[in-house]
Amino acid sequence: MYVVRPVEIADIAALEALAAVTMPGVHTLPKTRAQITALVERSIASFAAHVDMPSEESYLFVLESLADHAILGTASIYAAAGSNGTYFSFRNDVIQQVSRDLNISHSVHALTLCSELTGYSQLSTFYVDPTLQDAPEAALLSRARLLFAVLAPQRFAERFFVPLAGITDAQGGSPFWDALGRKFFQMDFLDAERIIGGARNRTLIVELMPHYPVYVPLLPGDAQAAMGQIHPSGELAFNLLTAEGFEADDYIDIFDGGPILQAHKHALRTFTGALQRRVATCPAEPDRNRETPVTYAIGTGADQHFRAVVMACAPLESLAVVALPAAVQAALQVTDGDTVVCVRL
Amino acid sequence: MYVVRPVEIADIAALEALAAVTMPGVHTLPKTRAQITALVERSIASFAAHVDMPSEESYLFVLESLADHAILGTASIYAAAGSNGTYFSFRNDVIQQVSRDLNISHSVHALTLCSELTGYSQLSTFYVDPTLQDAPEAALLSRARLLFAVLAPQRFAERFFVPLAGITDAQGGSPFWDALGRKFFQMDFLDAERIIGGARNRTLIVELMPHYPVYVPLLPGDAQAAMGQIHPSGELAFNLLTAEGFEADDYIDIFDGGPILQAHKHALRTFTGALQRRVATCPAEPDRNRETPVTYAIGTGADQHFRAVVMACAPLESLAVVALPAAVQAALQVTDGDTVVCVRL
Amino acid sequence: MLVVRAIKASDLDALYVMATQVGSGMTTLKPDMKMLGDRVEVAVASFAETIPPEERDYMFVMEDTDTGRIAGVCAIKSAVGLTEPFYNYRIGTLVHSSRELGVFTRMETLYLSNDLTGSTELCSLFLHPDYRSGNNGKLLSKCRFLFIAQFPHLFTEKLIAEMRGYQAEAGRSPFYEGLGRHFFKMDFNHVDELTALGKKSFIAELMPRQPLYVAYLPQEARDVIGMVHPSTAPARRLLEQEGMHFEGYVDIFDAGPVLQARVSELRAMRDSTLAQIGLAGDWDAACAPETAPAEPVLVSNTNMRDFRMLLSHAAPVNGAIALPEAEQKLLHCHTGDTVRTLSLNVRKNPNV
Amino acid sequence: MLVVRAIKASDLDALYVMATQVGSGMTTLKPDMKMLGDRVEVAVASFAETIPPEERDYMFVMEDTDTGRIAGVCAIKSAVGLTEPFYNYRIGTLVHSSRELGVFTRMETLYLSNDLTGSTELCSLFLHPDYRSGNNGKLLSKCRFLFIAQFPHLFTEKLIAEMRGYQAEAGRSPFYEGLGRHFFKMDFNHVDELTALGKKSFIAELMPRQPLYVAYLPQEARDVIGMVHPSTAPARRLLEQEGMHFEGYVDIFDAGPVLQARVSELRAMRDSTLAQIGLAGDWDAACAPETAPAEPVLVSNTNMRDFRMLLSHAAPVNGAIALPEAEQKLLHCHTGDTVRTLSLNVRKNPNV
Repeated sequence: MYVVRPVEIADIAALEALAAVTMPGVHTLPKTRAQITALVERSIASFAAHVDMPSEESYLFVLESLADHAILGTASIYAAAGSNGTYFSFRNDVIQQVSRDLNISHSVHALTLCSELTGYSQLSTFYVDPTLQDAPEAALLSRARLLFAVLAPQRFAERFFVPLAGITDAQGGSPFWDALGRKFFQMDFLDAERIIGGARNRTLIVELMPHYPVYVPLLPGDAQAAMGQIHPSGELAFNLLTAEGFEADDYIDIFDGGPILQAHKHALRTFTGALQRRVATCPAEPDRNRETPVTYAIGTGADQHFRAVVMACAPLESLAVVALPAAVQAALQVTDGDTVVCVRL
Repeated sequence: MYVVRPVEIADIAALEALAAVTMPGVHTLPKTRAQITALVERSIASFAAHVDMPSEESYLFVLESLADHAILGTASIYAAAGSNGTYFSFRNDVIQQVSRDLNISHSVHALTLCSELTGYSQLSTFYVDPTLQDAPEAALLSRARLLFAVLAPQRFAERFFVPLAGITDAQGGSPFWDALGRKFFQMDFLDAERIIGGARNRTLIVELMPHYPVYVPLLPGDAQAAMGQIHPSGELAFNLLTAEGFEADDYIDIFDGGPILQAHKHALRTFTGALQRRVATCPAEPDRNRETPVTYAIGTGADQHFRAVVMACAPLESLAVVALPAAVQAALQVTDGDTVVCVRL
Repeated sequence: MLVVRAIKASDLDALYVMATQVGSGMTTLKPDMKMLGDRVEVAVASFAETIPPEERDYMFVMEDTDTGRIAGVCAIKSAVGLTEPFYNYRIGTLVHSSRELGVFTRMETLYLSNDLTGSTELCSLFLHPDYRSGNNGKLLSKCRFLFIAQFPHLFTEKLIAEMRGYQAEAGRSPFYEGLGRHFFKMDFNHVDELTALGKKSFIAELMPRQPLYVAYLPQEARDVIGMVHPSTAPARRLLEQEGMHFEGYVDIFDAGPVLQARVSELRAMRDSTLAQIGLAGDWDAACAPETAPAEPVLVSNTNMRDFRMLLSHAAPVNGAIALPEAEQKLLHCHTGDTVRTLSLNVRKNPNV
Repeated sequence: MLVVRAIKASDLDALYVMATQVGSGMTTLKPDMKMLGDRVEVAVASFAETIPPEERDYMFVMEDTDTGRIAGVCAIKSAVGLTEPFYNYRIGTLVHSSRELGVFTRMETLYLSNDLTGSTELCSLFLHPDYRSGNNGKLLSKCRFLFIAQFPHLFTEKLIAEMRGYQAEAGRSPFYEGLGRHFFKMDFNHVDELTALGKKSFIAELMPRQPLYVAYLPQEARDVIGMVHPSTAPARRLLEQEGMHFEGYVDIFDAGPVLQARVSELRAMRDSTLAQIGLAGDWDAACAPETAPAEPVLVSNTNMRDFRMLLSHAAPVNGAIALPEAEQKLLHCHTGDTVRTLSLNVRKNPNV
């Protein structure tokens, strides 16, 4: 069995190993031990904090195999993007050009630098071991962040977004960057990402990036083609997120043109489908004959005690309790009569 | 008992009487018999049409008292706003102004003429007799449009919006208009509304309205105060719609600055809470002792046979059937074994 | 001899014949009898001063007095853009700099503007190929400056002239291909025709209205911004000699430059002088600065309704000009009348 | 007598004393020893031509040779905005028209721009109150045009001068109150101080970047766009006489006008002449145009490193000027040397 739980100091070494795996794009784990340690400490402080309004908290989760205590994945969420500044993105705008005399009406697609995503909660790093790519645990890890938000709504915004890495070529170049950012930054894509540290909230973005809409038809073909395209490594995340209810068409990244998925929490399945149920103890091998079992993500805890696991059981819609085997109760650190939140995976 | 149903030719006289009641704002019933007739005919054609993609259809509903067949309210919905043009609105933008050296960061509020609501389904006219203002039938009438959209999703867009009339003074003047539209149109608010016929999809809007964002701090105080404010007559509609899940902060009307509420259908309670249930016949007086009864809007029919009523009954969540008294079945024109859609009011 | 004079109603047929020779590229002189007739009517009313100054359109023809043939045409429109929006792109500069990164980027931008609304426009210059020799082109083009110097109160301070933009092979406009085509989805020629039909402002509705960085355009389009069609280069030089300059406004379709001047800074305003027809006094003549014997001089009468101008070799000396009898006749002038004179060619200050 | 000359390192103390008299409003001349010292150093290097042309800052002082006292200062900055963005609002026009409604609305717009980046700037003009009489102000302001005419190759074609904008009672700027204050939320004086500290570009980051309709501003703010402070009106007139014009650029804070000129169109470029010091020939003298006996003339030497200029009453006649011995001395010139001359006052063409 696997559990998703808040990161702990003891996980630092394991995270370092994960970070060594190539992860493209802007929202990955840092590479140095010092940076990882800072990240873990910030997460621990965030889980421990008493939060009234989402701010600079950043929550980091790990996926642990209970069999051997191996860390097989990690995912994070920022309480409020750009909280110490502004989160910049390009908004996909449609500008209407109408000529009545010529009876022509064009919709022109344009990109506008905007700060609308500032203050949204931001799903960030997501990495799961290749052996689990197709397992329900991948979905659990991605979903766990939102489950935590269901359990601790005051820690998060009403809206969520996720930037996914855009496409780059074999040399790490980005056709979108070459057509846009390069003209203002006068440097290569990777150099710019290095300097800015993957951030999207820096003053220098206001200083350098265009303040006027970029008319898409004027961009070279390869840059247009790259808009909203995900790096192949992000496909799993993309599929999980769109299934969750995230929408991909409204914003793209200002650097590589990668998609930014976003949604109001009311549009997310984890929120709309979350069932709160009392825990009941059940036999280790529950009776599965009654109804076709359903796979659930089950979570509990609104702070550092947050835990989430996957479990198949009969549909819970018409039940007031959920029967959890002892092992699951142990993994979740709950007992008879406690409350858990369950979402169909 | 009251039923909401598609308008019929026979309702024209009743609508004319309703139109005589003062209804402020841009999305009201037309005043002349010819215009009302055209509207009714268009609605009848729309309900009868086989629709693959929402387009120029416009659906008009009436609230009928089954006791005396009086028409006590009306509400409409357009399949796709601006379908023969573009639906213009002001988007509420936040423009980020940052000065690192001065360590100042301002969020400046600006209004941008946009066409993003084009193609959304638009809830329009809503009027209910004052005697029913506080009755569940008011909510039923408002809700019925969305219930119809649940039953006939292919007829509507994924997103919905509702413009509500903004505030005007005793002389019919609009402080928002005086600060903005007047400078470009060079005429009074009411004259402009008359000329444009309440439409928001006309080429002359592109010709005359500003193409650049309007910085809100530069508007006079009374115009700023009018932004997003509803005309007192729209309060009922506003409350019903926000309870439904509509959000009011993103767009305002380009003429009077009134709020435009909008939402993705996944965020609307009618969509997320709709339960599809088989009809079962029940005694005229159902046993209400088992559980606290809940008030439901119950609807059926994806075309001209659409009907919706209000009914209180035990919670339906864990039931596969809904027991309907004969009178309700008659009002809905359904019978044992038919399917209806039920939403908590 | 050649005289430039105010157009008359009776010139319409000759004007039409000339318009058939113009070919594409000049949108204000198309062989359309209705359009030309309307225009001549406005021009005649302009010289007669029966319509308000801002509606006037002063049209001049160059007549070969030996044959009575019309050899060329040109015009001054009092004010553009007062009934229909007059669009240009204005080239501006935006600097993007970040001290943190040590980046200082100077970007050219295009702004869709109606800034030139109300300006006086020089336009519709056409010289018949048979007459393209000697100083004829100069005479025809520069006559307008002398007219303005004579009647400056009739014009706004801002004077403009739109120059035909650069075209590559087969009339292809690299600027249009790089910008306009994305928004019109039609051929440049079609756009050009619509423009000729007076539909320019409606086309402009389809152009991007937000400021546009020039760096977004392909190199080929950037290269031709403000460049004239090769055949227009001589006409451009003539206007520049008179004090008109490219100040950053270009045509929205082909990026041809708009030349501009303040009327008060025109060479004709600074240097043209009035002179009485007659012989100069001995002393004046003796002190006259030495000039090349055949230095040509533009000479016009001072009569609005019957404005006439020619090129003379008589030089004005201290307020007098010994204009030959034949030239006096062509100007409808007599001894003792006042004429306005301006050296045809520019004399540069040798001290800078 | 008064002579204007290139500044020297030894003028620093006197410059500082003068700066203490300037008061608020001139941001480029503050009594700050470090800033002034740096500036004088650059100026000395500029005249010595030891720094690249675009980095130069030619600073001139007016010296009272009777007392050795410094009576005034002025400067020419070779190029603005090359290390830090140089912001202005540009006033443009947008027409909104609908034939259907019969509406034709001409709207003025403000565009935040860096268009003047790289221009040569006239700045830092200050004349000590004790010397504000006669032609002293003209001499001090106009010396710069003579310098430019002598060394035009050192300057860009675009010349600008920022004029102090209109202020109401107690230094209140109606334009700032109507626009800037909404975006800065601080007093105009504070903004002014920051500007003096060279923070102008950072303040500009807070200004609205999107084009802005002037009609959005309160009437009081609209009224003062392009208006100078009353005390600056005479300085403005002097520059306009030399060919500088308000072309629609204003200060982003107080909307004071920027005057602009093309260097090649300056009166000094057109009309200044070189002359050899010495007596004119008889014949030349006899033919000299009659001028008022005391028509003052600006006369400078032609020496970059030791540029000196004064006001003389000797008139150049056909390439010669009979400059009095004392004035020759002040210009560090001798008989036979070449000087540049320009009439102090503008002679308007009487014929237009």
